[in-house]
Amino acid sequence: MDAALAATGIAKAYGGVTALAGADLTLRAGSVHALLGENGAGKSTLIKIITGAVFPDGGSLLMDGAETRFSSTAHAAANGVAVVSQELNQFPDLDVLANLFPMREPTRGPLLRRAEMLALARPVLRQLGVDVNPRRRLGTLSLAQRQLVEIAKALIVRPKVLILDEPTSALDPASSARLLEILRVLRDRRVAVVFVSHLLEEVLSLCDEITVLRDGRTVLAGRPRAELAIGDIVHAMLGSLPPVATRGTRRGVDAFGVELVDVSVPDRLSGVSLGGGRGEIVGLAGLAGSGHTTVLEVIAGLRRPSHGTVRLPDGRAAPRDFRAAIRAGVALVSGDRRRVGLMLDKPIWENTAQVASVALGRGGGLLRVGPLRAAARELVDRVRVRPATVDTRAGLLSGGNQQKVVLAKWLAADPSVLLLDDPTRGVDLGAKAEIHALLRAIADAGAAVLLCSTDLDELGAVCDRVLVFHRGSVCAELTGDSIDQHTILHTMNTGVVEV
Amino acid sequence: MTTQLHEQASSTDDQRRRNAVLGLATRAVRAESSSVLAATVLLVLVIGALRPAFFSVGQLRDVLNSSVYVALLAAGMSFLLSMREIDLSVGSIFGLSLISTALLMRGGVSPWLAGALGVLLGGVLGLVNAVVVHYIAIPAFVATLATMQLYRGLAVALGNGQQVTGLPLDDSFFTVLGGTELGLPVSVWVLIAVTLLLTGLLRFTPFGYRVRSIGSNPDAAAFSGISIAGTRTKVLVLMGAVGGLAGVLGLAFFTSGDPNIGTGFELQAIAAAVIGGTPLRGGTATVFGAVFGAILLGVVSSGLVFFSIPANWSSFATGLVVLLAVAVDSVLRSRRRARESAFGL
Amino acid sequence: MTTQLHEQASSTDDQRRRNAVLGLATRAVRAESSSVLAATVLLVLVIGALRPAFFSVGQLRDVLNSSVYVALLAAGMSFLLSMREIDLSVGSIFGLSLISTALLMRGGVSPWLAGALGVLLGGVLGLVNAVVVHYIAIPAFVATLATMQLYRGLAVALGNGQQVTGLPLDDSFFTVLGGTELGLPVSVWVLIAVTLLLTGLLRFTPFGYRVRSIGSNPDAAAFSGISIAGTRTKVLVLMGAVGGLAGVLGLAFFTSGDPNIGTGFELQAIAAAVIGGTPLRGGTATVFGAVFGAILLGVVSSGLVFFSIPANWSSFATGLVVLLAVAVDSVLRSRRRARESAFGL
Amino acid sequence: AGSGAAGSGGPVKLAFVYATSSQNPFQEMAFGAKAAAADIGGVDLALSAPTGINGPQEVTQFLSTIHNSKDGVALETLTPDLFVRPLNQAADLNVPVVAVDTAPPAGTKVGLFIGNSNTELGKALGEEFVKQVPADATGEVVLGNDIPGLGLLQQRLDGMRSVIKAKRPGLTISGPFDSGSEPTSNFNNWNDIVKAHANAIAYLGVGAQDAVSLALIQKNTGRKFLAGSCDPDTSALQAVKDGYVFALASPEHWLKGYVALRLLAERAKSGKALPTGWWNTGSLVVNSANIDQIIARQHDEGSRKAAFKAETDRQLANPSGYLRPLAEAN
Ligand SMILES: Nc1ncnc2c1ncn2[C@@H]1O[C@H](COP(=O)(O)OP(=O)(O)OP(=O)(O)O)[C@@H](O)[C@H]1O
Ligand SMILES: Nc1ncnc2c1ncn2[C@@H]1O[C@H](COP(=O)(O)OP(=O)(O)OP(=O)(O)O)[C@@H](O)[C@H]1O
Ligand SMILES: [Mg+2]
Ligand SMILES: [Mg+2]
Repeated sequence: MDAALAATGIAKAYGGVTALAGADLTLRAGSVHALLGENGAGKSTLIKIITGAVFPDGGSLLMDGAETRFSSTAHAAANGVAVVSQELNQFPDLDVLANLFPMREPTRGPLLRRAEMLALARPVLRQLGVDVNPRRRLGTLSLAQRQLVEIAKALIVRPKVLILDEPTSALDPASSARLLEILRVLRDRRVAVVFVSHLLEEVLSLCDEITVLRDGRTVLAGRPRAELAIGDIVHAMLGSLPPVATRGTRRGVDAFGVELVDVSVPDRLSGVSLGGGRGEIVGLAGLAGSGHTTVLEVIAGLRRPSHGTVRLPDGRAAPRDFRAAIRAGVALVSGDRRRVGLMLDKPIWENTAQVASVALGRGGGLLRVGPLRAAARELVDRVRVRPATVDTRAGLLSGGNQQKVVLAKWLAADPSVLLLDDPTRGVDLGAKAEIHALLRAIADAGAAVLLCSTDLDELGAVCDRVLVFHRGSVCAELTGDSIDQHTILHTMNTGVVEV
Repeated sequence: MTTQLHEQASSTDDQRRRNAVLGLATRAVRAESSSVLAATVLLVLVIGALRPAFFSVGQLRDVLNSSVYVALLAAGMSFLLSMREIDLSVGSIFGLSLISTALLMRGGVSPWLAGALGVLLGGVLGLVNAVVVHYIAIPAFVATLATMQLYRGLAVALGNGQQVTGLPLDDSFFTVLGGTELGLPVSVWVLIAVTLLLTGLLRFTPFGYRVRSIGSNPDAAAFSGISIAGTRTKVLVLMGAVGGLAGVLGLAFFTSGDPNIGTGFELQAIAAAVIGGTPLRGGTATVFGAVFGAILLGVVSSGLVFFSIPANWSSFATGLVVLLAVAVDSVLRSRRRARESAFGL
Repeated sequence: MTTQLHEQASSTDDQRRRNAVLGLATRAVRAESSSVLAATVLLVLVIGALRPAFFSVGQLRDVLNSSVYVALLAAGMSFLLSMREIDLSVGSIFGLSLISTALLMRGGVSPWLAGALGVLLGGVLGLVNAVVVHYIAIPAFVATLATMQLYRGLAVALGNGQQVTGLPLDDSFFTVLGGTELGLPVSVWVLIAVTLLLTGLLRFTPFGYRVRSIGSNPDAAAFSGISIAGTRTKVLVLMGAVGGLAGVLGLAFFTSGDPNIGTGFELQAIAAAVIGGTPLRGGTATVFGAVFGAILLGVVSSGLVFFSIPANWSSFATGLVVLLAVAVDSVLRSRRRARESAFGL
Repeated sequence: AGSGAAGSGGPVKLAFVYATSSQNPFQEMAFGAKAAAADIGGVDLALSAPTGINGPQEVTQFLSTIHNSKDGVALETLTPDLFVRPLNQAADLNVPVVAVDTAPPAGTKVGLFIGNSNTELGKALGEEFVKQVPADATGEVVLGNDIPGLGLLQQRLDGMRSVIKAKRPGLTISGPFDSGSEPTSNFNNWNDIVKAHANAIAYLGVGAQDAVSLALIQKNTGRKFLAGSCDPDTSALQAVKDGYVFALASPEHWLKGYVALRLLAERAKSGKALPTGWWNTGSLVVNSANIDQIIARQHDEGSRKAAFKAETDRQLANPSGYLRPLAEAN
């Protein structure tokens, strides 16, 4: 098979940071190519270079055998190379439809053809299971929906080369499955697909070839999937053997933690009662809209229940506004890091100081840069941010590392109730295991931990219990060995536990 | 589940089709900031109830007529604001175009040609702004603050600090552009045309999408291959041309050129656009809203005159009424905003 | 790889310690916008070279002295801009505080007490702005545009449209605050103190971090438990108090109250802050930069006097020189910007 | 003020600082100042003014000027009370200063004020108005003020009001209302005032723009009413010529600038001491009788100079005839 697109010897350095040091990637039509590597390995940078968003320092790009260099992603798209970028490049104030056709709107004369745009978008959106009015303002969509819109934008181009940078990190299992199905169809239509993901099982179920980057170099170049075992891949990524994820020994719930009694939120929750003890990690699972993340919002004071009571570990009723909740020891880690998590133009240390020292004023009335940076260094080590310098602006970090900074800033607040909504979105295998260990340590130290995750394996890996939501109420409680991906998935779809 | 989803989708489709007829109209009105229109109407009604003399056709026509210049500038400004830019030189562009057109006429150029050149000059002044912003690499705020003085200075210097009079007032330029057609001043018709045109440009052309895209997320815009500098240049030129047009209309109405004309229009135009619903943070804009915002301000200043406010209290009263009018607008708007509450996971 | 990382970290540590002595100073200067300072100095040198009379101690002191008011307003404005807000009423707060203080004095209140009340009044006016923004739920731009007129109107109305004269000029209030100490006007010393204080507030307190956090990403700030409304209120009150202080200093210098004083200061203050390096998009601020920006503008308008520019061209020349000065600043700045590549945002 | 710079050889450095470069009245004074400098010769005259009326900025420019133009400065300002310290500073530097147009503030050592009487100016317009209406006239007269808070405009209004009240007691006087200084807002405000006070027999302003707007309103509506104002701007003169405005009271700005600079230049050149007191340069009523002559006079700088020559010669030859104690300035 001929290479549809071949990138060789791509190099890119940002100031002193080398993002890529001679990376290669060869794509073939009709093949799904997995691009793997740790956080910060250079995957996104390579993709940005291939699609013309970033200029390389060196290397060459051949498309259908001819030397190419795209001047922008629009230029790339016009040549059949579409990209779903990791950090959603979208326009929250515009409607969904406008977001689907940047720089390539169909026109008649000087005017847009909205009808044609709609006609082009409908089938793609439907295929992806996006059921939103295309005239809705994009900013009002959930992260998952926005992610799907971003994918739709790439599919509409009918690309010859489709590059997806962690397209599933925000998606629930059903949507992911739908996407993978679409990619399989595209493969049959002889599209060259690049797929980046930190969910190895998902990748391996789909891909035909694998390229692994480490520290900006290609360490495994386009090897057929069949030739590789998981261990080889992980070894190539990490340069060592994978850490073994352990659920840890479940400790008895030694104290009262958070509690919801008969809580209802109109259109979202109906009469939910649940509890999470101190020292316990409770998973919340459900389809999008089933109400499981609403539980987090209710505890955090972001949403007022119309009925019922919510109690925090100190036994008092949970505050009804977010800031009071934070002061009472609640932490809320969101996977929507760029919108609500980070100050992208600020260095890491300012981000990690934002909750404890800045919002809560725990550092006293005078903040000195030195101690803040020192504290940040410690946190950065704890969550394994790379590069481990605290002066890097958050926006310049790789996606996974940005996510770790969000976690770090909440850890700094030393919460007694830790609420997590996809906290490891885009975090690599190794770091994920360490974060899981960290969560366990936080629980052991006496915090109540509630975890929502679109990664069902993650629920299995860390949770002591998993509560499955269906249409606004808890339909099942899974414990011990019954917490596995298959059972959770079945339960959240049907509302009943398989017997 | 798939079935369920499809059902849902098709019911949405149905609904959409059903509403198609009314839909466009209501959507247009809602998108185009009905709240400021409602606040304006309310204000007119209140003033009219208290001072019936205000409630005459002639008076309302005069209010419209006097709002035209700021309204035009505000319409252009809404483009700029929606891409997170600002142009402080619009008042001076207005003045300089007006003076230059007057001088051209006095110099013997045929009035209509002079008018066309005036609009062109406005565009050129906008281009100068764009060039300064681009090549000196400074924020448009600073660049246009400087050109505001520069252009105003030119308006003073060109006319040698004097008003320009002695224009051929019998020419069709003055009688037509300064006159009335179908019950409305011609300049109001021009405003209506420009408003529709700019709304179309903003809503129904790729250019309009680019403008709002940049304001919504400049980084994503650059990532998507949208040329920020190019779009900004076009918008600044557009703004300049609209300012030039306003100046030409102003000349046709006032029939003489004063170098100070349009001083302070920049703030009024920005205020009108913001009151109309175009936020300073960019991403969205409404040309209609900006125009209504200007009319609202016009109604305030016109209406107050009917209450015989002593000169020393007029500024206080103006501020107060603007505040009240904006409060009404805000109350009307907040009902809509409540629907799109955005704080949550 | 872990070793390598550690090496890197410790070498960074070393370097840091080595630079610790110089570091703070250079970092402070760099962070606090050296480019506008350099541009100002350059401008002074150029004017001084062409017109040696400009280069006298007295002249430079006068430039400083007359820049104090806009500089103070710009310093406060930099806080607002860094949280993506704006206050157009500062010129009127300045005027109203000045007039009220003068009226109090004429009414027999002891001058120093009247001065304190003037500062307090400024804070109250800022609070009024905050209340309007919060409860009417309108952008600060619109709210303060209205209160700008409101406060100005009050200044005119309170003094009954007259200047307030006949103050006890022999009082220590006028001799001290309007006088000179250690070779510099006292108001310049006050400016220096306020600049240091506000810089400290901005850089070393949770409040300052909150302000910049909000400007950097309002959603993330809200999601970190920072109260946007609360912070905005504090900043608007701070701005008002600084405006009040400027008004009191102004009274001490001018020794009489003119109701129209400070008209147009709002744009100058914003311009000074932006020229000084506080972007309108928020997130960062430099109080020093804002103050230097105001001094730059002061140098331009003072310096031009030394060149016999024909009156009709003076506004043009002012605009041109501002543009040149800003261009120099931009060139100096861009060398720094090149170092910090801006991708990834 | 200090000693003259006579015999120092090079050109003497004088300055005229005025309220704004962009409005006609102040420009007239600047023209006068330029003409005086040219007449004397060997004068390096610096003209400075803020772009818009801006007291503090004018203070800044004045302070620069006293460092630069050490042989003398003529200061025209609308906000004299802001200049207490700057004027004392000028005195400390031995820079002679002449106040133009508005009297120097109390607490300063400025001894010479050259200006018209704005109260007289208002009265003159009032008298001219009184001629237009019968003694037993009834009805409403509406006054407008371009810039509320500006002292000299208030003086004009007060003068006008006193005459009308005294001589036409049957008339009721409304206002003054804010008429706005920017041309479009001035027009809009008058347009609305005229409608809100539709039955008034006269509308009187105190700035040139008022005449322009009131003329345009009459032209647009076809309605004729009595309109009068002050200051002879080009288009205001045109309004008189077209018969829309019965009179303009002109403060003869040009004369003030001329006399001030002339005296300063003579002092600097020949050491001739400045007189002290208020030099009232007088005012002129422009009406249909003299409008053509005035329009011709205002054609350019040369025509002004020629037309004013007789008057300036007369005044300069007989200072005592025009000088009164400073305290009487109004
Ligand atoms: N604009 C930039 N300036 C400086 N450094 C950058 C910039 N963009 C990326 N980097 C650095 O380049 C390296 C590679 O980043 P990249 O985003 O390609 O990683 P990635 O493999 O996509 O990681 P992830 O799995 O976390 O998404 C990282 O160390 C990152 O910090
Ligand atoms: N009985 C019920 N009570 C509450 N909500 C219900 C019920 N039945 C269905 N729902 C659905 O749940 C949705 C509420 O979604 P919510 O945002 O709470 O879910 P979520 O888990 O947070 O979703 P996401 O993952 O998209 O953020 C409603 O749109 C509604 O359709
Ligand atoms: Mg990445
Ligand atoms: Mg949710």
